[in-house]
Amino acid sequence: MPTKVYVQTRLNGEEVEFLCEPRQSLLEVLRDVLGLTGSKEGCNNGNCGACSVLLDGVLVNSCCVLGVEASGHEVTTIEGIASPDGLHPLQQKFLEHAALQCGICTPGFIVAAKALLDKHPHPTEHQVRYWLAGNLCRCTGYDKIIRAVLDAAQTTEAKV
Amino acid sequence: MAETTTYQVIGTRPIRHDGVDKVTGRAIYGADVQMAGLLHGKVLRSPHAHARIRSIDVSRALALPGVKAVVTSADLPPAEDRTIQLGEGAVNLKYLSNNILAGDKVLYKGHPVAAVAATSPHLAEEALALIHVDYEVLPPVLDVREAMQDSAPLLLENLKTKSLGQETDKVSNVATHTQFKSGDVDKGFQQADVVIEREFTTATVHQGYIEPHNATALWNPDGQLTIWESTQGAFTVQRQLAPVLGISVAQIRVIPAEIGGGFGGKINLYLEPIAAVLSKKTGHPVKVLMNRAEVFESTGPTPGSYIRVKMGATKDGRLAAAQAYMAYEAGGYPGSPIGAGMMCIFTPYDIPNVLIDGFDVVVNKPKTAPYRAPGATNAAFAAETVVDELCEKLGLDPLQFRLRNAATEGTRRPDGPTHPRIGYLETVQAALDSDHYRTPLEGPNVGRGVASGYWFNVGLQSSVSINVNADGSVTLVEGSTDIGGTRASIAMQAAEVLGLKAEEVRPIVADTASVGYNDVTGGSRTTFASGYAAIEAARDVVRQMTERAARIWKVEPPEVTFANGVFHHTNAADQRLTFKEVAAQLGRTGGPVTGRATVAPRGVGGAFATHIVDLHVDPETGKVTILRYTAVQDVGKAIHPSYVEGQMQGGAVQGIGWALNEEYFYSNTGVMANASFLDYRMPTSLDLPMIDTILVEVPNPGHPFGVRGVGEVPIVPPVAAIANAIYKAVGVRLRHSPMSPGRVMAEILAQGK
Amino acid sequence: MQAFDYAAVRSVDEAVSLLAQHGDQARPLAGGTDIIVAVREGRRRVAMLVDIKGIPEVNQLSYDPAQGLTLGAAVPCYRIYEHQEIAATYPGLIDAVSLVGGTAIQGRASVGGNLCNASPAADTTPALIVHGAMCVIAGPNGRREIPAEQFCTGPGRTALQNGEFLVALRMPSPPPHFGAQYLRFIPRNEMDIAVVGVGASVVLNSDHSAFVSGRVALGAVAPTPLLVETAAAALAGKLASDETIQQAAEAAQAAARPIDDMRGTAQYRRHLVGVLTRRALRGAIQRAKER
Amino acid sequence: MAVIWIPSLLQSLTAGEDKVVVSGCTVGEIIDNLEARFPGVKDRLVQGGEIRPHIAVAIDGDVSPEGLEQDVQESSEIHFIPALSGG
Repeated sequence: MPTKVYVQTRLNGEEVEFLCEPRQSLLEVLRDVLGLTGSKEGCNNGNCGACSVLLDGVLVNSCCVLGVEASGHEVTTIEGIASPDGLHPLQQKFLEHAALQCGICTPGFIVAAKALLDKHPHPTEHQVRYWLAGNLCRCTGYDKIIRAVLDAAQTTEAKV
Repeated sequence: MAETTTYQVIGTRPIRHDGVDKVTGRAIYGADVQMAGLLHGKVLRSPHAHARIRSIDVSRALALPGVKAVVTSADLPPAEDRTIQLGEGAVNLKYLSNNILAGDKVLYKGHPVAAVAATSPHLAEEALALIHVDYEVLPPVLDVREAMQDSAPLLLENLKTKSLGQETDKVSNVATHTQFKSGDVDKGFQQADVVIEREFTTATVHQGYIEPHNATALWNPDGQLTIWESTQGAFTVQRQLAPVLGISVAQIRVIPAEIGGGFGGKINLYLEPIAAVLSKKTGHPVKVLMNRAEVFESTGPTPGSYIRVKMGATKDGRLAAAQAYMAYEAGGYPGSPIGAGMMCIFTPYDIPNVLIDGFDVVVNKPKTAPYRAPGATNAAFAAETVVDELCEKLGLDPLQFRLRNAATEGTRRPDGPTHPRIGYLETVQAALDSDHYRTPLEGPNVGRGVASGYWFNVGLQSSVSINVNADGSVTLVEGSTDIGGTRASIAMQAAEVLGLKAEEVRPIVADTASVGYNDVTGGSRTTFASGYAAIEAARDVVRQMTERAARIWKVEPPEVTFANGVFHHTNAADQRLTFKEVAAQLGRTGGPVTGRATVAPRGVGGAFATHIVDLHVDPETGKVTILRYTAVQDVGKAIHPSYVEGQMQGGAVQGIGWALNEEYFYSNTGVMANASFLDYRMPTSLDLPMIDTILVEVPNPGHPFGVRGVGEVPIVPPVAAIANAIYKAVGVRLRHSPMSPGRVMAEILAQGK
Repeated sequence: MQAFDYAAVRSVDEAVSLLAQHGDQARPLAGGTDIIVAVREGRRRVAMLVDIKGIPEVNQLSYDPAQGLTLGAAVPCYRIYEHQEIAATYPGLIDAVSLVGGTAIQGRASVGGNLCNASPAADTTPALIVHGAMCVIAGPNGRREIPAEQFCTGPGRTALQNGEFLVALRMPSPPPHFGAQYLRFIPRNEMDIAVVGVGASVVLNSDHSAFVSGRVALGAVAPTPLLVETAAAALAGKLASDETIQQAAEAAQAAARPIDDMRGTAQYRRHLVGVLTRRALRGAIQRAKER
Repeated sequence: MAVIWIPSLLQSLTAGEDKVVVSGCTVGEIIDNLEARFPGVKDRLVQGGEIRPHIAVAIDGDVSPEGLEQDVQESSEIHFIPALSGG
């Protein structure tokens, strides 16, 4: 049996320790070792964005990162987006705009869109479409997703 | 009548009941299921497109530490060569079973051959490499027309062509021949002033749902089997599993998880029986997940096809005759959606003389599965581009031509029956009146195209029960898995009847042990049929609650009326009890109230759509850019308009992907070269504009609120509309789909010569 | 996915010794977006991945007009286009790093990794070539530098010897009146492998009427990214005219050795080389004028 | 009496007739009466006491789940069409 490696990381604001095999991706570790199944596997090769997470605040595909590479870094997943006082504006706007149908791509879109708004609080429609091009949605045709993100940008702005 | 009705809940846009779980990552999809002692399964798949299996040696795999079981088709009960009815259509048990785990032959690259259960998915995968399969490789046939030739390699040794109950003597790859005939096409073409005949081919494409297939099974020693998975139809899985595993339906409980898209592709059995027999052998729960490549190579696709269409019209712009020859690839086993394609190809029009011949043909590709209006998009690509050529020859605006020839109530469909009240004409008129169509399109290499589409929709069977809570809120128990917001659209229909807010109805998608039978979420039936059941169940609740109010007032039930959530005493106007007040007294008035309904509704209203697209073609590269898109559709009555728009936008965009870039690339040995989201090019957000929608509401008389299925028809027009727009932009007619840049460029260069 | 060992190193020497010890069974791990997927999909076998991201030098991203650009081999794409001065100075490189994968890939994937993956269609390699990039290689015998156009030796094959790895890329400060552009053709607008990629850079004379020099590099039309010397010759000293551009484009088409595959036929690719070379040269000229 | 639309592939059995008026209160009775006039028709439509797989019977345009037991009105139109569902 392959030996496991001890890893310490910060996950959604909490110190976390886990053991994993070097071949286990961060996505596998999140889902199968830590039980955070909000990040989804759609392609497992970096082409659908369903597994999007933030690594030290940077948007990455967790299927293309090894669990061991999280050592000493900070990971934020969809489970860490909402706060005790409620949903993140993106989550609220996705609901109001009906920007999800089956919902499997939604966590990835919300994490990716958060990374966008953190960097560009007032994106244009083209900026949103470019930034989210790595996140595939097969249900919505993207229309309502783009509108939700643009609307959330207004709201977030109002909040800050 | 429904037009004039004013509704409290229907037509509003409440936040879906399952929304928060889905935006916070809490919703549990099939792959998210965890349980103690869980083993992980992986499937060994054929590397060959066509081969005989001489032998399988699993001993080395079994010897690997951590491997708990290996199964092959020998672990499934012998499958009878017999066809059974399964709600959504007939299935041959032998074909069904052999597609799950190959018998003596593999019929496509990716065909399952064996499966392993181990303590980790990585171990299970390593074990697959230790299974030795001895194949006698056979030549594959990958194209429908080649497969129909006498010289073609034969896939199934006893397959003969069936045509309406009659069977040919000759074994071939042609499973069925179907024909629709009305009038006399030869006479019709003689009367026509303009006749156009064209040939079309379409590539194999996939539904492309983002969530791969999954199944987790626990087979207890007492023979009780539980399945957790993402499926469009838990009851269909249960019904198909029973004969495949040789156990009774009652022994099987299917617990549907949330589902990450289906579009028709999550109806057939794939992993469930494999997980089940692995669990039976190991005594552990076993989870089996597909990866993306397996999804492409072993599930889904909708047929590649060959279609020849001939249409004739008179000088005054009336269609005189239409003829089609349609051959669809079924994949390794019979069952392409050829019949559906035939039912849709000319149906938007009133044509006196029609002849349609359709052929279902097996080829060495994955067994096809339904895909959103299965078969209709291929058909519309052919018919709607020929219509466009007729309009050009006749000098008629393509929408005016459609107005003139549109099928309306009473028009006879090519398959025989007449149309009930339909809204096709209204969609064409709305397209003509739209800001999009009235705005001139200017600039070089840009073009505007239109096309229409039909999908018949289905009804099938649904069950709903509604439990009244003490505070007057209700719990709605349904069995239709929710792929696109149907919890909301079903709950809203019950809320409307009960005079409640949408939020006061809590819809639950139950498992096969907890609600009456429900057919699949498919055929655009869910908001129609399960909504119908919700209405009937709510009416049952009102009837029972009326009796309770009568009991409280000590009067006869007929003396009590119910409107807008309030009970009235007909003889004492001042006496009133709200739904909530009666609910609070259920315990004292006879106990809990549960409303129930099971329905198999008729009066399914067919759906029509007319789409408008503006696009630009790069004359140096052949690349098409969609500039503006408007989808017009008769939606009957929109229960939750946001999700109706979503269906129209999503369907249109799937059609755009189909038209421009999506296709299976096969090597000549039948190996798919692009089984990944990198090279199977579905549209990204950067490839699209906003998708405008125009909801035309022509209520369906077959539904209390006028609902028509809306999910499927929006994928029908786009491919044809885009082909027509490309012609307007650069003057070339594309007759192969997808119209990828290389193909468009080749046509442009050929035109230049 | 096969099992393998993982080692996170902190120094170049540590990396070199581990890589030398395991030979071709060990691979450096930078962004990982190629190697992790390749191993998972069985396209590459490894005994060990050596994570070089902990080495300060391979994370270095610095620019000054005298030294030019130093780009550590593990620097992810997003850091490059977010660096205003670099973005303004190396436009062809910026075009390329903005095209690699989606945003999430750009958050991880590095130019060094893209080069070492040695895909014929790699987007950043033609850009490196037209910017005159040098590859800084460390190995058991110390360090050496080679031009980017000599780094790839075949599909998936590089000039790296046993124990060697790419530490950084160096690009000279562009001269005045310099402009560059990288264009690729893909059927979609993102998330795709180049059917054809073309990088072009030009140095114009002071009144922008003629080419002092120019470079054209091609991707996806040969076993390795190609520097087209004949195109450079067609540009040097000639008028900045459509005729000159056309001659360079024809030289590029002649140099291309494309194949038929699912992404495009050889004929289509050759056609696209002409189209993209013209467009990239015009784009480079425009940028030279704006600078 | 109900009008039965004869599918083109069966018209060889009905001497080319495409519409036949037949008496009967259920689809089953009507098919039996049709068989009496045009021997061989029933076998093409019915198998083991049920409408054949892949065939659906439509009464006045509505596909009936009841098959042979389906009641038929005097004024009804009966069609035999492919059994289909959707995606």
